[in-house]
This record gives sequence, structure tokens and C-alpha cells, in this order.
Amino acid sequence: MLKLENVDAKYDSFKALDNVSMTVGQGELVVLLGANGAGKTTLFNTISGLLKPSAGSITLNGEDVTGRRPSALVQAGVVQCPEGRKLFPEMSVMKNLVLGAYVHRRDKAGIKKTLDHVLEMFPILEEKKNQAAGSLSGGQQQMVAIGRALMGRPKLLMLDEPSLGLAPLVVKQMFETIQTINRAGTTVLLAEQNAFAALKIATRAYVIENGRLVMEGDRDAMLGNEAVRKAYIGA
Amino acid sequence: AEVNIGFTGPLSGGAALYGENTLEGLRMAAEEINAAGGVKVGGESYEINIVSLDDKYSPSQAAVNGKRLVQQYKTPAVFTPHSGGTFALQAFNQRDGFIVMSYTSIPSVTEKGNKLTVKIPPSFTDYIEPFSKMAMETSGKKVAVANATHDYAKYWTKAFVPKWEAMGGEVVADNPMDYNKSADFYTGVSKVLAAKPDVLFIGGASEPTGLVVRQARELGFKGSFILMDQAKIDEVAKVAGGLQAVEGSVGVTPLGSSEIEGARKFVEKYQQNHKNVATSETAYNYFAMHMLAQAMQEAGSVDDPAKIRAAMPAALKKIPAEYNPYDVNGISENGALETDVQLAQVIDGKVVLRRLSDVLSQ
Amino acid sequence: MDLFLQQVLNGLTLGSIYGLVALGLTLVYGILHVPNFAHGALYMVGAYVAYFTMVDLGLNYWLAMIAAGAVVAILSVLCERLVFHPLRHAPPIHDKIAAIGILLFLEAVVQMYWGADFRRMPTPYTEILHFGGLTIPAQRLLIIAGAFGLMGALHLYLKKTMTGATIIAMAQNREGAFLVGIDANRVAMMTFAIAGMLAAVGATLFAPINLVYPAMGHLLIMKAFVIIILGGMGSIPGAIVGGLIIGFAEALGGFYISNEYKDVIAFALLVVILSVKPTGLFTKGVR
Amino acid sequence: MDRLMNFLVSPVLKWALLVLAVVFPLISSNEYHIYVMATAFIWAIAVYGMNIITGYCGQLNLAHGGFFAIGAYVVAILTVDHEWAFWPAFIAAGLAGAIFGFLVGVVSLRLKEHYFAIFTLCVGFIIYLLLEKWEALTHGSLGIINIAPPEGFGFVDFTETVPFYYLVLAFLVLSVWLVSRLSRSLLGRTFLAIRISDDLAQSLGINLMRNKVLAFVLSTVYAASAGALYAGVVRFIGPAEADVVHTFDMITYLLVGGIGTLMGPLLGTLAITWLTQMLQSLEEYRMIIFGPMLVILVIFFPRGIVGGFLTWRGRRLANKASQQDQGGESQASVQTPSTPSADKQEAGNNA
Amino acid sequence: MLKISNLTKRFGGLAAVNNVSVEFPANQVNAIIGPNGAGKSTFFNLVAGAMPPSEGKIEYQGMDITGMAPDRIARLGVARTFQTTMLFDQSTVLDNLIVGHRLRTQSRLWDVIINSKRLRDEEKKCRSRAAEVLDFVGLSHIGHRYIADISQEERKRVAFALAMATDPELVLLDEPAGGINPEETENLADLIRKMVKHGITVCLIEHKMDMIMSLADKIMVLDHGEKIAEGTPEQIKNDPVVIEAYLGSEQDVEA
Ligand SMILES: Nc1ncnc2c1ncn2[C@@H]1O[C@H](COP(=O)(O)OP(=O)(O)OP(=O)(O)O)[C@@H](O)[C@H]1O
Ligand SMILES: Nc1ncnc2c1ncn2[C@@H]1O[C@H](COP(=O)(O)OP(=O)(O)OP(=O)(O)O)[C@@H](O)[C@H]1O
Ligand SMILES: [Mg+2]
Ligand SMILES: [Mg+2]
Repeated sequence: MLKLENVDAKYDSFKALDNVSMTVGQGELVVLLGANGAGKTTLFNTISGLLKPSAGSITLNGEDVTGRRPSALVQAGVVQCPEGRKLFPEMSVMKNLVLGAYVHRRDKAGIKKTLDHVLEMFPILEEKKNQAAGSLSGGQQQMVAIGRALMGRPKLLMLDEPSLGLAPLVVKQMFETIQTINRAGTTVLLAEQNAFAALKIATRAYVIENGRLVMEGDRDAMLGNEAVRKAYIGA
Repeated sequence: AEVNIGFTGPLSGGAALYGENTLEGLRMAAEEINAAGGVKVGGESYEINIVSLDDKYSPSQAAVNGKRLVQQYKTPAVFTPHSGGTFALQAFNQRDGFIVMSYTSIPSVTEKGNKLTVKIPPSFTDYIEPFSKMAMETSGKKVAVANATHDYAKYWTKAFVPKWEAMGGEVVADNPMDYNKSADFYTGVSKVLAAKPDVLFIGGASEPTGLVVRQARELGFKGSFILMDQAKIDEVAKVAGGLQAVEGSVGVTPLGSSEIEGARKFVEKYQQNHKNVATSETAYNYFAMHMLAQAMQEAGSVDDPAKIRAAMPAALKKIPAEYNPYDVNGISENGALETDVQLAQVIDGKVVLRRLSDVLSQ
Repeated sequence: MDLFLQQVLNGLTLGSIYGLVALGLTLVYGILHVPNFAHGALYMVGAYVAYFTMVDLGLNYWLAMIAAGAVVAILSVLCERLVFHPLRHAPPIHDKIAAIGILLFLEAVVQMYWGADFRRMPTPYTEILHFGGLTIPAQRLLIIAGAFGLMGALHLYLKKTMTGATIIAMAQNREGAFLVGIDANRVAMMTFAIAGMLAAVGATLFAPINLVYPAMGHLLIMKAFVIIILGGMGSIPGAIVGGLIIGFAEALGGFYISNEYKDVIAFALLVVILSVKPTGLFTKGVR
Repeated sequence: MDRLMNFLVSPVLKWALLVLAVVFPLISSNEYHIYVMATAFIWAIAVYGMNIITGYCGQLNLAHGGFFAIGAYVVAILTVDHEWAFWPAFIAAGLAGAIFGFLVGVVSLRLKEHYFAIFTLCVGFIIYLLLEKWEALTHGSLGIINIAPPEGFGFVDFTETVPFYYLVLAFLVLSVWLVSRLSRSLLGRTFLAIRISDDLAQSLGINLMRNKVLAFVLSTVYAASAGALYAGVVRFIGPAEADVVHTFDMITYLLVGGIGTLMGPLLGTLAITWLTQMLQSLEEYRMIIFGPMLVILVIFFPRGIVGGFLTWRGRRLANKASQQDQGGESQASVQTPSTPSADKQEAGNNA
Repeated sequence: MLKISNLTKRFGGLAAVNNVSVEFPANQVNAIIGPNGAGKSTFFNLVAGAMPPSEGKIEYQGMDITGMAPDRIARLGVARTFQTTMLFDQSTVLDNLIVGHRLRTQSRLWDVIINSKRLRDEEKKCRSRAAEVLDFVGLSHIGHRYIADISQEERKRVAFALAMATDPELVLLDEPAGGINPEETENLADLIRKMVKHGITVCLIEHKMDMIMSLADKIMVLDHGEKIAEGTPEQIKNDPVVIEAYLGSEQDVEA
């Protein structure tokens, strides 16, 4: 479904991605592991078009999408739930969610359905739906961000550290939700610090270090790998 | 050879038009002089080269410009069309050795004992008595002051109010307005009209003055106007909606209506190269440039300001009438040019001219 | 009483124009998070384009208004593309300076082509209506009606349409807007176009009772800033109400207190209001 | 290369600049250049003041020009209407700057960000209007003429350009010296903490109001003193001196030089002043060049002359340091320090 | 150390903190946990004085500090870190820290002008304090780096150091381990232990349960602004109310 070939990305002169090649197959749930500053967010932003790669190519379903605008990619079904949430802080929770379905804006009934689905997943949002998103607690905002991404009915959903700042109970639910979404046919690309929980639901995983992909493997191989356990899962 | 003549005035910002107009007068004169072979001094003829610098109406910029003109361009004289610039230049003109050619009608410019200052236009104070007299005769004794708020207008009001009262008139409202910045004059005009005046004393730049006239008429004012000399009757009328809108008003003579030979010649020349109407600031500066050139010839020097200044009375006598749109006929000891001013009044939709001396002697 | 009503009318006229200009400013502020000091220059250019269309091309008033709106909208979009877009990551003070650069440039260009003269724009609506002792020139009625019509339309556009919502979304988080598939650049351009158009239409409405000259936007833009701060930056109702407050303060204050101090009154009002309510009248309490 | 760079930041440069400034009148044949330089120095003093409140403390004060005018008017009114000598009037101007600064600061510093900026813009405008309207005190729009020049001593006559130049230079050096001392001191660091975040500063036990007001008062004293010197050289002032345009000019100087840097205010002021003088020959068309130039500068040199240089150098040094660090377990990579204030678009998002 | 009685904070109709009474003893780690939006950060804001409470009383070392200005509270020895780390990106790490000790100094403008001995002494003091706390958090080697260039975890540590530089007796840490990986989290926990060993009382908000459980001496659980439990980690882990509201089932805690 998604294929990156020899992608480089730069901030000024600093190379944040170095010759990254990866594939994400239809229906897979691929986890991206890496320390802070390894380049996960950069990779995500490159895929979703917020950053232009300085070299290499990105193909989506066989079509070259390198350097496309983010809006075009969302249209094509690539939706990112970004690190740092990037909500519309002064809009109500509801408006935030509805805007998530911007590319489907003509499909009123569809929006309603996804909305119900999202509110069911995060009941607290139902309660707060008329409150300004910026006045929610950190964790609640994270829920809005995930919800907003889901509203875009993604084919490829990219989640950048979705469990950041969430309570354990919610984290657990969230991983379940991700799994559900994935089972229902959405391809998922997930960056997580919570490596264990992420790997448990993953199909495959990549490890990124200093902007380079250094390891790749399926779930069991990764869970069994001593180096991975040590670096990302903890004792 | 060449002689540089300096100019510092507003060429950008709100007063740019005014600055451009004054500068244009200098340029016209310089062209004529150069076409006629330049200034002849000691067997050599000098082309006049106008060096103009923008000061945005700021005195301090004028001072910087003045320094630059004198130091870098060795100008024996610097023209400036505002009192602030004049004062700033006067702080050092005697020491640095240049004549300040000031286009401002504030008398104090030449009353401070500066020996190298020439005040080009007549003092506005000359107008007050005849204006008042004419307006009282036509409309009545109740005046409302609604002129502008800038420095020059303030000087006017200060001199005008006591005079009007001394002549038996009454000031029923005093409500100056910012002509350059106001978005709308309705409030101000309706306020003064509420005092039921016979005469409105107004004036700032001509066009906003025209707006004030127009709005006063819209609000039902039937009396006449005294136009402060910065505003020109013809231009005011254009904005106000024709001469009938300013019926009864008194003001300075618009160049186009003047019968003086120099004025007619000047307007002709001006219209060859310009689309708009010639203004008095252009004409006065045009004259002043000619006079300066003449004075240089008389003095036999293009770089000794004291000599040039001293030669001015003589130069005035020699200057051809065609260069003298206002019949300037003398210069006071302290540097003010003198003329018997013509005044204008709109009667039955026509501009009628009268000599100042005539009005006062009646 | 008549005199009072006359002042109310004056306040309404002024307030309409102020509101219209402030509206564009507050919209652009929403997107840029930067006070666009060049907005007053756009207003001025609008007046000149209308003047040119009417006087030099001899077209009618409404065509002139459309032409002014279109040209200034394009100009405004150009400013966004060439100046503010590249500056989108810079701190606000940079935009302020850049905007001043634009302002100087536009004024100089206009002066080069049209000179610094005051010009007077004609209007087809020269009738003067009288109600009792009240004098109402038709153009003033047009100003009030036009301004409120536009404000209403804009409000509906922003509140009721999805495109409107995207503008607001953009204002609050540019990247967030990207990520839900909004073409943020297009929205930014659209906002600038609307703001420019509002300024130009405002100028075309107002110019016939005023004069057209290169510095005509100076004080207006200052007032517009007072208004958007008064109303709360980025707030649409704030801009409208703020415009009216300042309009009335000037008209009534100018009449009943002192015409010379009427600008002082407007600015002092702001100082007082902000001392009491430091974030303006219409900002919501958001962390 | 490195040696050159080190020279450029070392104190040697400052001494070199000072020597250059001292000999300038001797090598310049043209008094006009000296005069321009002297007025530029005056403005630079005011810009240093602005740098304290805006550059170090992070509060954009748009009333700065107003305080400059207050200083000028105090000197004008005292010397002309009350026949004071210049120097006592100069001191009074500084005091007036402090007193008004304190009053305005106490009211306005409760506001934040744009609200503070526009509030002060209005304060500046009110100052302007009052200077213009309050005729009994300020002579209104007529302005004040014949302001006393600074009294000299012995053979030194400050109405002459060259002595005046040295006088202003002395004040400038004093101002820069004080700012440099301030910026490196605990007090300067306190201001910086406030600039990062009010909340952070408060949590570190810093009394916001007291420090902000102090920075504000310092800046207004600078402005008023500069204004006083200005009155002493131009010797005629009108309300136009309080025009907001001057405030914008000062911001431009600050930005071009490098906001929050030590030499930025001076270099920026000199650069723009001379640029304007050079463009004078274009007359009314010069804004067609100057306007876009300003835009380009801001886009491509966002941190100004000094700031840009420091960043570039900082990055080089850091690069070197990390090369030396190689092998250490630190995996953080080097990057450009990002712009001081948070990305605007995200500003609203820092919930 | 810290005694809270009936503390309430309302935002409009919402009681973000609702009638909470609790006591945090000195010289140990006191943790606050609870679901998102439970009012934890708000609770900290109230203690630190960043916002005034609607009702209730806060006593610190027996002194009533309710409604006191945050800077005064800081001077009394309460330091905090923020949920989103705030530092001055354009300065070096060391420069960031020096100002941390400012509140323990007296120098005024006058000292700056005359470069008084007091100022010089105090600057030396601040500098050495900065070096000390930097050493304390184990970052001496990056003192010369620009903040913008250091990693997330290092930033967290610098934020700790900054709080430490104020010579606090009580530090409030809001999600110090947010966004950093398990190994680094462990290091951070060690650092917190070290702080306690140095006589500092810690109050901590965290979602990482393994960290909390191994670190805390006392835990308070908030939900919807109300205190639903308090006790030792052992008690909390097995409190059915807490499991229901926050932790989920036993196995999840380990995940
Ligand atoms: N806007 C930027 N400008 C310059 N450098 C950047 C920028 N954003 C990120 N970087 C650098 O790029 C590298 C990769 O960063 P990235 O945010 O992609 O890491 P990450 O793996 O997502 O880390 P985290 O777990 O902290 O989210 C880091 O060294 C970071 O400092
Ligand atoms: N300034 C405010 N205005 C309105 N509501 C607020 C404000 N601050 C906090 N709240 C509300 O108070 C509640 C508690 O927020 P708080 O930030 O204290 O939660 P928290 O426990 O820190 O959550 P998290 O773990 O997600 O950071 C939330 O529902 C939030 O929406
Ligand atoms: Mg990341
Ligand atoms: Mg929190």
C-alpha cells in the first residue's frame, strides 16, 4: 500500500531522515519504534506531506505521491494523528471532530455515523462536546486528536505516540480500539514509546535510530529480540 | 559651471503634495534661468541645479538635510516650505553660512533676528483685518471658528479671534478640526452650526476645506466663509460643488483669477506642462527662485550668502514683471518679502478681486 | 433631539466604515496572528482603483466597486504569497515590520502614478434626504446599509458554511488544518482576498464623502487596531461592535465634549476598557 | 576563518568600534556625516532602551516614541518657558521618563502580548494628542523654538557639531555599557526568564510585575534621555516627534540590528540611517526600494545582523563540540536553535 | 509538609478540583494519579499559586499560603515543573539554570550599575549553584549546549535542575516522564529518589504506573476533581474503586 524508497529529509542542513526505505502492506499494523529524536515524527510528517523529502520517493497504491500537499494525501486516505495534537483550541470539541471529516464534507450521513462511532469510543468527549478543545485536559485533548483523525475515515491511519499522557485504562482501551480499527480493514502505522503494548497488536515493526531504519521484523521476532527488549521494552 | 540650490520639504507622506508643489516652482524657474544661459557672475555663467531632499515635514530631518545640502552640495541657499524646518535650519544657518528661503507666512520666522532668512509669502496677519471686514459687511458679526488644528492654523486662530472681537464681532463657537486626519467633518460642522453663526472661519488644505464647505451646506448653513489663506477659493469650490457653494466667501486670490501680468504669464507657462491648476505655493517659490538668481547676479557671487542677501533689494527692482506673479515689491530689513496683496470674494457666483490697501482704506 | 439624532447617524456612518475595515484586519489577524499594518494601504489602493475606474475609465459606481474589490483582493493575496507566507514561522514582530515595508511600498507606488494630490471621487447618489431636522445624504445611507449587509453576509459565511469553518480552523492551527485535509494555502489566500475586498469596498463606499489621497489609510488603520483590540483580537462580532463603539464615541464625544479631543476620547476609551477587561470585550476564556 | 569569527565576538571588536567612533570626526571631511552620525547615536540610545523591554523582557512597547517625545518636551518646556539651563532640564527629562514610565507601566503591564502592544500604541497616540492639544503647556501644534543647547565648558561649545558628536558618543557608550552589564547580570537573566514565559518566571520566584515595571522604567528613561539630547541638538520640536512612525522606525532599527543582542541596536540604527541617507537621491521613489528591502531583510535575515551572525557561529561551535563528543553516548543531534518565540500558529495551542 | 483542606477550584460550572483534603508528609515521594482531566494539573496550579482556589485552605509547613502570589510561594521553597517543558531555547543549558537561583539573591538595579560586591558574590553563588544542580541531574557534560540542541529527556532533566536551583523543600513535578522511553524513565526515577535523599519532598503527577508504584510512598487518586483514594502503592493497587476508575484490571498495570 505504502512504499518509501531511499527517502531523505532535512531540517536546514541537518539530515533527520537518512535513506529510509519501508513498506506498509494493505491491512497491516506496522509499529515504528525509536528513541526520542530518532526521527519518527519526521518520518510521519514526510509521509503525510507536511515535510518535503529532499531525496527518494513515496508511492501510495502504486502511485507516486512524493511532494504532494497534505490535503491531497488526506484526500487519498492518508490521515495522521500528530504528535502535539494540533487541535483547533478555540473551537468546540464537536467542531474539531466534524472538521476531521472535512474531505468527506458532502457525505452528511457518513459523518454522522463515524461521529457516533468516535463518541462511543471516547464517551468523555460526548460530555465535553461543546467545550473549547483547548480547555480540556491533556489526555482529553489526545482523545479529540485521535477522534478527529478517525473522522477522516482513513485508509492509512498514522498515529504518532497516541498514548502520550493517557491514563493506563484509556491506553488499554486505545490499543484495543486501534486493533479494532485495523481489523476492520484500516492500515495502521503507529509510533509508540509504549513498545510492548504496541508490538502486541502489531503485524510488523521497524526500528529507527538517528534517522535510519536499523531493524525490521514481524511481531514475534521483535518481541523475542533481545536488543529490542532491552532498549524499548525495559527490563 | 554649476550652482546647487537646496530644497528640503515633504516629498512623501501626508504633506507630499504641498512639498511637490513648492518644489515644482523652483524647478520651473531653474529651467527658465538655465535656458536663458544661467546665472552670470564674474563673466562665468552658472547653471542652476536644484538638489531636493525629502524631510517628511519633520524639523529634525530638515536639519539633517540642511547640513547635507550645505556640506555636500555647497548650496548657498536652502528652500523649505514649513515653519518647523525653518526653525530647525535657523539653529545653524548663520554659522554654516546659507540663506534659509522659507515659504511660511508665520511672522516670527523673520522676527528673531536671523540675518540670513527670507520669508517668501506675505504674513498671514496681513489678511485678518480685511477678511474680517469683508465678511462682516456681507454676512454678519457672528463667527464660528472651525479651521484646522495644525501649527499654521493655530497661529491664524490666535491672531484672528482677538481681531474679530476688536472689530465688534462675536465668536459664537470655537471648534477647530483636524483637516488632515479626520475621517468625517459632519460632527464638527454640525457642532459649530448649532451655535447659529453668520460666518464660518475655516481652512486647511484646499480639498478638505472644500469638504467642510460642502458638508456645512448640506447641513443647511446659509452664511459665508472666511477661508484661511492655505485654502484657495477655486480649489475649495471644486470640492464643495462649484462657486455658488462658496458664495459670499472671502479668501486669497486664486492665481487663475489674478489680473497681474506675472500671474497670467505664470499660469500660461504652468499649463503647458501640467494638467492641474497652478497653486500659489508654486508661484511664490517660482518667483523666489528667480529673485535669488537675480540677487546672485547683483551680488556678483554664487557662494557668499551675506552678499547675496544684501543684494536682494536691488534684485527686486530689476526682476522682470513676468517672473513676479504677486507683484512683490520689497523686502523688509529682516527678510520678509512685501507686496500689496489682492483679496478675493465670491459674489453672485463670481470671483471679485480687491487690493488689500483698497479694502482697508474704505 | 435632532442634533442628537444627527450625531447618532454620524456615529453609525463612521462606525460602519471602521467596522468594515476592522473586520478584514481581525480576519487576517486570525490567520496570521499578526496585526497587518498594511491593511490601511490596501484600503487606500482600493479607493484609488475605484477612482480610476470611475473617473479615468468612465465606468459606473458599482462597477468601480467591483473592480476595486477584485484588484485589492488580488493584491492582498499577493502580499500573503510573497510576504506573509514565507514569514509564517517568524515571530509576530517580523510581520509587523514586513507589513510596514508593504505599506511604504504601496504608498510610494500610488504616489508615483497618481501624485500626492487630494482627489474627490464622484458618487451617483447625491440626494440629500431630510427627516424633520435630520439631514441624511444618500451616500451615507448607502454606507450604513452596505457595511451592515456585508458584515451580515460574512458572519453567515463563516458560521454556516464548511469553507467558513476552515478559515476559522486555519486561524487556530495551521498544521492541524493541513492534517484534516484542508488546503491551508488556499484558505489563507481566501482570507486575504476577503479582507482585501472588504477594505476596498469600504473605501469605495466612504470615498465619495471624503477625499482620496495616499495617506488616507493612516489614522483609519490606527483606529481599526483600537477596534479589534477593544473587541478582542480575531473576534468578528468584536470588530463590529468595537467599530460602532468608536464611531459613536467620536461622534457623540466630538459633539458633546470636544471635537478637538475626540480622538483622545476614542483612545482613552480603549485604555479604560482594557484596564477593566484586559483581553477585550469578546474573547472567550480559553487557556 | 575561526579567528576572524572569534575576533568579531570578542571585546576587541567593541573597542575597535569605539576607537572608530572616536576618530570618525577626524577622518570624515564632511560635517554632515558627523551630524547624521550624532543623530543616529541619539536614536540608538533610545533603541537600546527599547531593547531592554522588548528584546530582553519580551514586551513589545509601542509607546516608546512617546517617551522619547516626553524627554524632548521636558527639556523644551523647562528651558524655554522656565528658563532652566540644559543640564538640569536634561536630568528632569530622565526623571520624567521614569515617572511616566512607572505610571504607564503599572497600568499596561498587566496586559499580555498583542494587547500590551496595542495598548501601548494607544498610550503613545494619547501622548501625541496631548502634546498637540494641550497648548497651555506644550505650545500645541506650534511646537517650541529656541530650546537651549547643552551648555559647554571652557572651549567646548556643544552647539558645534563635532563637540556635540562627542557628547552624544559619551552618552551612547554609557548606555551600551550599562545594557551590557545589565544583560549579563542576574537582573538581565531575570528579564529573559520573563520573556520565555510568565508562568515559568513566577514559578522560579520572580516577581513579574516588579521586574517588568523595572525594565519598562529603564527603557523609558533611555527614551526620555535620548529625547532630551535630541531637543538639545535640533532645538525646535513639535508634536510630530511623538508620532508613532518614530516608534516603528525604532523597531525597524532593532530588528535589522538584531533584537535582544548587545550590538544590534547600534548597528541596526546606523545601517538604516545611512541607507535612508543614501536613498535620499531617489526622493519620493525611495520607498519603492526601501519598502521591499525591509520585507526581504525580515524574510531572509530574521534575526538581524548581529543575531544572524551569532546563530551561525553558535551552530558552528556546537557542530564542533558534537564532533568532539563523538563516541560519547549522547545521541542528540545538533540542530539550529529555533526561533525564540513559539511558532505563531501553535501559539494558541499551548493549552 | 503540605496540608490541604477542602480545596475546590471551579471553572464556570465545572469543579476541576472538588473538596479535596489531604496531607503530604515531608521527605518522601507523594504521587497524584487519576484519569485525564481529573484535576491533577489544576491541583498543582493551586498549590503553586498559579491560580487562586475557589474554596479551601492550603498550608505549607504550617503556614497558610492560600491565594499567595506564585513568586512568594516559590520563595518559601515550593518549586515546580510544567507538563510541557518550558526553557529558553536560545541559551545554553547553564545559562538557563543560573536564573533559577535568582530568588535567593538580593541584587537590585543599583548593584548592577555600580557592580557591587554583593552582585558579584551573588552571581558567583548562582553560577556555582547552577553547576551543582546540573551535576546533580547528571548533565554536567552538556552545560555549554544550546537548549534547542538537547534531547527530550535531557530537557526534562534540565527542568528538574531549574526547579532544584531555587533551593526548594517541596517540588511539584507534572508528568516528568511524559514522552520518554522506559530506560530513560528509570533514570528519571532514580533522579527523583536522589532528590528525596537530599531532603526534598516530592509531589508527582504521572501516568506511568510502574514508575509510580515503585517510587511513591504515598499516592492520592483523583477522579472528576474528587479524591477517591489515598494510601500506599500497595493499598492503591488493590483498591477496587481505583481499579474501576483508573487502573483497569491487574494485568494491564504491568503492560
Ligand atoms: N523543526 C525542526 N527543525 C530542526 N530540527 C528538527 C525539527 N524537528 C525535529 N528536528 C530534529 O530531527 C530529529 C528527529 O526528530 P523527530 O521529532 O522526528 O523525532 P521523534 O522520533 O519523533 O522523537 P520523539 O519521540 O521525541 O517524538 C531530532 O534530532 C530533532 O531534534
Ligand atoms: N482554565 C480552564 N478553564 C476551563 N476548564 C479548565 C481549565 N483548566 C482546566 N480545566 C478543566 O479542568 C479539568 C481538570 O484539568 P487538569 O488539567 O487539571 O487535568 P489533569 O488531571 O492534569 O489531566 P491530564 O492528566 O490529562 O493532564 C479538565 O476537565 C479541564 O477541562
Ligand atoms: Mg515524535
Ligand atoms: Mg495535566
